[in-house]
Formats: sequence, structure tokens, C-alpha cells
Amino acid sequence: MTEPEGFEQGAETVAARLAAESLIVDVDGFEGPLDLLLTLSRTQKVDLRRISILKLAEQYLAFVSTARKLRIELAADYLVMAAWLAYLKSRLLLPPDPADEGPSGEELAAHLAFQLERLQAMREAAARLMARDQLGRDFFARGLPEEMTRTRRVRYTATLLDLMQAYARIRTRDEFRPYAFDRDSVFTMEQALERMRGLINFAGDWTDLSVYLPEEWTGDPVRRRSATAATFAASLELAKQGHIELKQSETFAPIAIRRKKT
Amino acid sequence: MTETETEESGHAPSLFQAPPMAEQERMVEAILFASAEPVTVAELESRMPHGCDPAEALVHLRKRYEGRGVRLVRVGDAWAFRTAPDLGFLMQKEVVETRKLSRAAIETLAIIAYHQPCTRAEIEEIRGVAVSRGTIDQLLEMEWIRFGRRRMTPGRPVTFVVTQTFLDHFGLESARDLPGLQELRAAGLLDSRPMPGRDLSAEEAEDEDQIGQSELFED
Amino acid sequence: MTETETEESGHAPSLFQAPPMAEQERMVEAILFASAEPVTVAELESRMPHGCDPAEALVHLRKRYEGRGVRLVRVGDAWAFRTAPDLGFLMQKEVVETRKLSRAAIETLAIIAYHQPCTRAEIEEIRGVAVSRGTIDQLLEMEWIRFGRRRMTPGRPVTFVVTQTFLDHFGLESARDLPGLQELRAAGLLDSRPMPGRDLSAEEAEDEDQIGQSELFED
Repeated sequence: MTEPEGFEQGAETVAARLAAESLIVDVDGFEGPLDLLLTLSRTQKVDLRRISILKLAEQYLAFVSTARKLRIELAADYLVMAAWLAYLKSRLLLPPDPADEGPSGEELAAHLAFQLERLQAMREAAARLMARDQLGRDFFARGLPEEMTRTRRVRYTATLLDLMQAYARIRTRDEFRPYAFDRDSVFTMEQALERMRGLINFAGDWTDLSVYLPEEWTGDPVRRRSATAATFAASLELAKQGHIELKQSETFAPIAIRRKKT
Repeated sequence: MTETETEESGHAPSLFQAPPMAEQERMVEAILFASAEPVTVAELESRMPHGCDPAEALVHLRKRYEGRGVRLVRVGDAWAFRTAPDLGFLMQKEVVETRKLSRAAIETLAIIAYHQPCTRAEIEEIRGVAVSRGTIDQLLEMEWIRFGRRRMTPGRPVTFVVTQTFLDHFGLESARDLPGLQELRAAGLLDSRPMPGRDLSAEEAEDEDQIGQSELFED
Repeated sequence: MTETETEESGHAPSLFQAPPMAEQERMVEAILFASAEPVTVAELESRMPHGCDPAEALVHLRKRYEGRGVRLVRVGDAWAFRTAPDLGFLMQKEVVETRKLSRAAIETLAIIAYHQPCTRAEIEEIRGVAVSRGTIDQLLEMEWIRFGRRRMTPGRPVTFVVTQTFLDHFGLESARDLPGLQELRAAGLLDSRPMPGRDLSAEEAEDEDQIGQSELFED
């Protein structure tokens, strides 16, 4: 960081400008407005406890205005701090208003000084912490730790209920036979749908649904039932998709379909 | 310049005095402690300041650890700290883990309990699948089953019976106290619905021939 | 018989005499040598024979290793052997490359250590800038910080505290031994001092809402 000494408005010497710009360009290096304030405060070269907050506020405001002149975008929190410092500056300069209830300018300034001192203190504490001897760098743990042999003893258990259920399962397993379709006699909706998609183009006028049953499925009643159900379900699906129209004159009457005219 | 170099590489005392032996001992101690593997004397020497004598430091160090909880031991041509052999028991931790018996094991156990004495072939017949050697071994090891008398049939197969340990574990006085199928059903342990008109006792005989869809039931 | 039982359950010496202190010292030495991680007194006790007093053995042991190449150090409520820091130069081979921490992470860590238990809002108040999720995550992942209790203020924000791993890494017996802690406290720099005219606790609640606990606890 170059010394931002003489960094004041109007002081347009080359050195000052360079200093200002280097500070600005480094704005990414600052961890927020408080960090920037802390950096600026160093130019006062006094103990943080005797720092002039008023002067610091002016330095900060000058920094912000220079940044603006250079068309450098500052993050919102830097601008919020600028606004707050401008307010603080006015409170510090104007005689206190006895009617005002809020904290005095001095109180606010004292708090800012405290914040800066605290941040500085934490910085130093962090540095002292990191300067300590560290494990794996300055001192070391046992490099060859001896394996704790964890003798894992597995104890198996079962309850009487487990035992009886197991036995019951074996002796009655046929009753537990999962219900499975006899695939030979099942005509699926997918099959029906596929079949009908090919046929509906020829269904210009009302045609009985039963006509669409595949021939080899019309003999055996079980197979016929399955094929009818699947074909009906498929026709509902096609109607829903807007490909066909369905009609039934009365309950249990034959169902007829035709291609929907487009 | 050339002279100094010759001197340093030779055995003559170097410019830098070697640390006192007590310090060398500390160094060896720290290196051996932190190293992930046993360290040779040559390596100790290369890591310690010039002029050190790790071999001698090792002698002192070894003596220092005599009778302690850890000892300095030689591993091949390298050195390492090791737990004193008499304290090895401290390096063990017994973890008891409770696990549910596998389905195969519990079924096998159930069959033995209900049908004892029972041969392996009989177990397999009832379960409908082969019984692995491991399953039987496990139950034997748990002392829940033991060998019974040999069956007086061709091949004289061994039989299995349940043990007192088994009865104790399940809180039974004898294996005859195990509830029968009817009772299991009455107790709601069987949620199967018997087929209408089918006699439970006749079930067994019928089952096999009639349905014959054994492939559905393989475990 | 009854007498013996009374004795056992009381504080009177048990049937099994605890080993002599020299022997207990050896045991503690062996256990701690064998472990790379600090071992708590409670764990030592659980691994040693009944009636042992590892705390006392540790006192003797620590004295024994004073000035040696390895030292017995306390880490929170646990103990470990660590090489003497002055011999670190010998251990170049063992150096573990740690991930370089960002300035933000180092400061956040220090703030948590010195102010713990410490909320995220407090860290932000001190640094004057938002704490990124990644920073906290990194410290959590390194196991240098962990979640502490929730603060009993509106919004019940979570707090962060440093861990035993942190203490071990920086060779601290406890968080009270942080460098300069007393001075900082005496100077009032560890006080929570709200901005005049502003209520910090209200702000915290607000803040917590904004961040949303979901962000902290997502995983």
C-alpha cells in the first residue's frame, strides 16, 4: 500500500493522484469499509485510541469521491459507510441539539473508534495465533500410531417371534404365492393401444368395438374378456387423446367408435 | 575454500560442533516418534545436524525406555517405538455388535427346532433350497444346535437338535413348547388366508404336485 | 459374603487391586504413544484395569517427559504426546501441507476463538463485512470450529466454538490459553458493545432471518 499521505481534495499533485489511484485500484483488497477505515487510520500515525474520527471520516469521504471521479464502482456497503460517516461528520461539527434524543456524535465516534480498535486487536490476535507452533509443521503427532485392534464380536440374536414366523413362512409358503397373472391369457392395454393406433385410420364411421379384437383372442372366453377390457381401455385412452369418438346407445349396449374428424 | 570442503566431507571435526549427546538423544526420540515408519541409522544421521552419532544416541535412548510402557525396538536395520509386549492388551477394544440372524439361519433353526432330530437333507427338503455349510456352522458355533444321533438309515446321516442354550435364549422349557401351525395362525402370526375348503394338514401333500411353480419361490 | 459385596459397591478397595502407580504410568504411556489423536482421561480409564487413576498417572508421566524430545501435552480434556517444537526442523519429511487459509478465514477463526461462543452476526459486526458461507464451511470442514449452543436471543442464532482439533493444532491446553486473551479482555476488546442507539440483539434476529437457518443447516 502506498502512503496515501496528502490525499486531500484539491491536492492534485502527481504523487497524490498516484497514491489515490493505487488505493482505489486496491479496493478489491479491502475486506469491507471497516478494513478500509483501519487502513486509512494508519496515515494518522497515532494510537488508535487517540485517532481523530473526524479526520478519518474526511479521509474516507475523500476516498469515495475520488473513486467516483475515476468511475470506479464501489460496493454498496462502502457507500452506506460513506453516508453514515457524512452524518457523523455533521453531528461532530454542529453544536449538539438538546432536543435530539439519539446518541451524540461523540458517542458514535467513540463506538467507531472501538470497532476499529477491536478489529485491529483481532487482526493481531489472529497473527499471534498463526505464529504459534502448529501441529504438523512445528510439532508432530505419533507417525506410526499403533492400531487399536477392535475385536469385533458379533452376537447374533433372534426372537421367538422371528423363529415362529420363519417356520410359518416355510410351512405355508405356497399360500404366500404372490398373485401373478397368467401371462398367456392377458392382453395388455399397451398391446391393444398399439393395435388400434394402426386400425383407427380405417374407422371412418361408427364401428363396434368388438371388431377391433384380435381374432386369435376371440375364442377362449378368458382371453376374450382380457382382450375386450384392454381394447376398451385403449379406446378410452385414444378418445382422451382426441383421436377417436366413442358412443354407447344404452347401458350394456355395444360400444362403437369412429375416427374423430379433424 | 577447497581445504574447508575437504575437511567437511572428511571425518575431521566440522566447523560446527555436534550437539551434546543428551540433545542427540532428544532428536532421535523425536524423529522416531514422528516418523511413519521405522528409521535407519543412516537416515537418522542424514536428518540430524552434521557430526551427530545416532547409533550412540540410540543406545542411550533404548536404555532410557527399558521397562517403560513403550520400547525402542529394532525392525530389520531400522528403529521404531513399540508398545511393551505385556501391555498389548490395552491396544484391544472389544466391540460387541448385535446382529439379526439371517433369514436362512433362522429358517434352518426353526426347522431343526420343530422337527428335531433332523438331517440336513430334511432341512433342505422342507426349505426347498440347499442349506449352506456356513449356516449350520454358525448355528453350531452359537451353540443353538448340536449334533444329535445318527439316523439309522442308509448313509447314516447326522441329525441336528437344539440345545439348552437355545431353549434358554428363547425362554422355552422344551422344544415341544413351540406353538404349532394352528396356534401360530390363531395368534395372527400367519396372515395368510388358507384356501377355502382346504385342510391344513392335507396341504403339504397336495402342494408339491398341484402347483409346481417352484421357480417363483426361490430365495 | 455380604460384607464383601458391600465393600465392592462402596469406595473401599475392590477385590481386584488396581495396579501400582508406576504400572499405571506405563499403561498411560503405552496408550498415548499408540494414538495419534489426543485421548481423554475418561477413555484412558475405560481402557485401563478397574480402579486405575489415569489423572494421577498423567501427572507423573508429564514430569517424566519434561525436556525430552517428545512431550506430554494437554489438549482440552484429553492428552497426547507431541514432539518438542524446538526439534521441528528435524521433521521436514513429516510436514503436512495445510491448506492455505484466506485472510477472512484466519480472522473469522480468531474471532470465534476469542469471542466464543460467537454468532455469525457477531463475526460480521467485528469484521464489518459479511462472512461468506465458504469461510465458515472451510473451518467446519477442517474441524477447527463446530456449532455451539443456540443463543437464547430472538431468532435463536447458532453459535460457533473452537474444537479440540483446533487446540491440538495450535498447541493450546484450552481456549483460555489463547495468546493475549487476558489483555484483550482487560482492554474491553472482547466485550459485546452495541452501536449506540442500536439494539444488537434485534439486529441479530433480523440477520438470522435473512441468512435463513436453512443456509447454515442445509446439509
